[in-house]
Amino acid sequence: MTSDPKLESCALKPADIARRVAAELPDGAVVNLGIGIPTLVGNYVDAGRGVMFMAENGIIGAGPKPEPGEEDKDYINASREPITTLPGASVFGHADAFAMIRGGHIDIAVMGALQVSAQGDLANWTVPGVGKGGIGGAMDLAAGAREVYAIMTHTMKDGGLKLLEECTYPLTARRVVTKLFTDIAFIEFTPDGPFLREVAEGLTIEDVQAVSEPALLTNGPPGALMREETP
Amino acid sequence: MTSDPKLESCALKPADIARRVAAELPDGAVVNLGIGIPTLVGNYVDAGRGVMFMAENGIIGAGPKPEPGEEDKDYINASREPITTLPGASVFGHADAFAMIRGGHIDIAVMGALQVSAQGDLANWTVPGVGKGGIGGAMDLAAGAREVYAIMTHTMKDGGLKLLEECTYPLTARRVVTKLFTDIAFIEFTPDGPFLREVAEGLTIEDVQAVSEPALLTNGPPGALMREETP
Amino acid sequence: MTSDKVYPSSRAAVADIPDGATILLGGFGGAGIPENLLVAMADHPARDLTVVTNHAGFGERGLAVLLRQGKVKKIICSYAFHRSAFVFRELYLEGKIELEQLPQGTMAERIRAAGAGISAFYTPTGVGTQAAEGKETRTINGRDVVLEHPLPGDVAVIKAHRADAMGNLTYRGTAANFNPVMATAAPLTIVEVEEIVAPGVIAPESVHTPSIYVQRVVRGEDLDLRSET
Amino acid sequence: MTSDKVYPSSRAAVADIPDGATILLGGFGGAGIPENLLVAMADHPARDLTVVTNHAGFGERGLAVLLRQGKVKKIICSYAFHRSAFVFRELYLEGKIELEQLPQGTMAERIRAAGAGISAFYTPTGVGTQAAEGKETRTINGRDVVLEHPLPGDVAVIKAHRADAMGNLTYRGTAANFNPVMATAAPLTIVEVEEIVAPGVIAPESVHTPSIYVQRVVRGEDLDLRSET
Repeated sequence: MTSDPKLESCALKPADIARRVAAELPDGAVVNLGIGIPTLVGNYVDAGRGVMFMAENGIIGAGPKPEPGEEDKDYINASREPITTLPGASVFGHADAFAMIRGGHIDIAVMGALQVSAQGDLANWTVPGVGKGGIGGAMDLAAGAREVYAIMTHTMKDGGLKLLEECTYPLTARRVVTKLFTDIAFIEFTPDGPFLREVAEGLTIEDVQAVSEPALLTNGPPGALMREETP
Repeated sequence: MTSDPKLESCALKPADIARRVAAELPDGAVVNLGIGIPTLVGNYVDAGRGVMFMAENGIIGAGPKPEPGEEDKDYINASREPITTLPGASVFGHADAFAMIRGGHIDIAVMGALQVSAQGDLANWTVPGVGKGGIGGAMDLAAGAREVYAIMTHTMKDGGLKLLEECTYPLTARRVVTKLFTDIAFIEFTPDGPFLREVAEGLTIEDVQAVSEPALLTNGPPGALMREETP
Repeated sequence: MTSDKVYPSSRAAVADIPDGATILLGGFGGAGIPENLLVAMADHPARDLTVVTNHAGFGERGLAVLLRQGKVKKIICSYAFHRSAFVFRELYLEGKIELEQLPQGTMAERIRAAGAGISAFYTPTGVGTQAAEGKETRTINGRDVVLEHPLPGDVAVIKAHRADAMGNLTYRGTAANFNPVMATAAPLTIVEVEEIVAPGVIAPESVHTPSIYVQRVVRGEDLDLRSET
Repeated sequence: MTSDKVYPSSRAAVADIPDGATILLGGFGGAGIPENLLVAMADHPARDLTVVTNHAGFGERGLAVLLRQGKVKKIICSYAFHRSAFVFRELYLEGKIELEQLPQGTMAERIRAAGAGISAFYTPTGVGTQAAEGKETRTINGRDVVLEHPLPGDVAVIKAHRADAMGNLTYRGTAANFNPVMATAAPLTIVEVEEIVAPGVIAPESVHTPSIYVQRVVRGEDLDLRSET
């Protein structure tokens, strides 16, 4: 996050962002969690909500991490971490997994972002320069999932902006982000533009606008971003 | 078969044609048998030859007909007849079955023909007029199998020709028939044209040429078409 | 949460199929036909249906009941004029029903494309035949090929052998046929099964159709229903 | 007749892979990697290989051994610069290896197309990104899509859990990944498994990869070989 001391002091920690994303997932949704903060989201979704986690390496119904010593080499998620399965899980190969993704059968892809544009363009697979990153399943997931929830710190460590009029990094997909969760704001992409729904406690609309290139729509004071109840 | 008495008396019966086709199948081949005479071919292939029968409704390793009373409603071939399975059989849906067919994984499709052209065009799904026949898997099999063995009576009942310069019936696929087995001849399609390999016992090259529109290539006297040994 | 996928009856499972719907109907020959669901649909008011299915009916049962009641506006199939499809033939010759015939593999692949988010594909099947008439063709790697588009349904009406309460399916023998691919290609997939088990009974590796493709499951009321051959 | 598919060793199974071959190599993360076959390939003289695989190596094992020996001319993968692919990175930055990166799903579908006889397909994935540069695009049903072509191999080198002696395969958990689709897309598919059983032990409904896609099967010599993570 930025070097601005006010923003820094109010910014949510990764676990809080993951908690906020988890709360946003509709009950019963089929969800793909990307690498990084998105993998934490699963920790905050109660089993009773019927959310199903799908990983592009071929599983629906991935459960929590196995107990130490209980890992099965043949059961991993797309972040290469060992997983368990819940009753009703199914496994399949990559061709079938991406048929599912491309075919619009995944309700929500939760993905880390490097940059997001005013139109919901997503850049998250590489930065300019040689020998960085990889495409992985990001382009397919961004293009194929019904909704893309993007997660990022609102600015770069040096204060550079990441919510931009147009992305400057190589794109992952155009006009796909429906909701953006940062450490200081929750923004929804509407046909009229990015709409500021919630800001971190202690910050104002103006604070968030100051570190966002596109004009943010509002409708009265936004709600407060959730924060861990027992810090 | 034709009304020509000489041809008629020398013509092979369907079982004999099937037997000749069976002899032609390479050991270990993956073979699809079409409706009609082609279904008989399986009766004349020894299990030890390793020929595997595939049906487009989703099975590899179809075995002989079940004993009466042993039929299983869930196991049928593409002719809708009950089948058994051999050890090592596998089943799958239509999308996978035709991926296999279109992808060139079937060595030989044995198909009934209505007309075959000098270039190996195949017409076998309908005749001109309303309300006849159906495409079924014929177009996919004809286009996708590595080789197509066609089976037909050499002429129509009224003496009309069926081995033609160009087919007059709606086509199933262009330039696909590699071998043609009729009741009076075995003809192979070479880059130079149809080559007469064998004729039914009692007939001459000229007899077969007389009921074939394209010029038949030969190289000395052709062999004799097999006939049932114990009639 | 997901056992609300299990419906109490075939009738309840098909109750809201709307007029004009495109139905993806599983089955090949006498195998894998959702006969109880078809019986329920025959009792149901929906009309002007387009039915995508391998063949245009099979004797007097199943699809033929819908056809006799004039509920079907159009059949898209691979094999129309089998002798067992006499109910369809009569309607067709009287001009009372539309027909589109497709190569069986192209039909399967177009349905797969609809489920798999493939916008269109080139195939060698049908080039130079009636099946390619009016369609874009081009030459790829020296082979003439034809452009085919996805074939989605509004409702898939299919048959599986077994389901768990979450909607995971398994098929048996050649009764799978068009059922698994159709399950992927409609926003509403209704499945008739012979047995419903608890989630977890079907091992993850044994699932043929994952639960997310299935919205409704019903145990067929009369498991002895069979089409004549 | 078909048990000649079972090879006595990994070394024997890969012995005739030619220089310049395109290898479809299964595996994702640490799961479903044919490690014994890769060890055997490292001992094998074939050079100038093009390797199609999800990621550009994983630590010092498997693909990395081939890379270190300079046997690989080009990698086609979906994720090149994972921190665990340090052997590849070094070669790449030194200009000693070519790289083509593809979206993971497009890679899977292009391999499927090669196996399924689809001549080309349009997909929305990658439109407006580097992945679509230089490729034909068009608008279908209001959506911009890009034309993608089949990606076949000369040899598929894959891992399954179990095989029967005829070559039917089953996979376990997420160790299937690219293995089943790669099995369909090369004229020579070589499979490392953990167990070989008699034909008929695997029920027809349980087969994940039918025997006709498999030419050689070998039981992995060292089943405790594991890539580090």
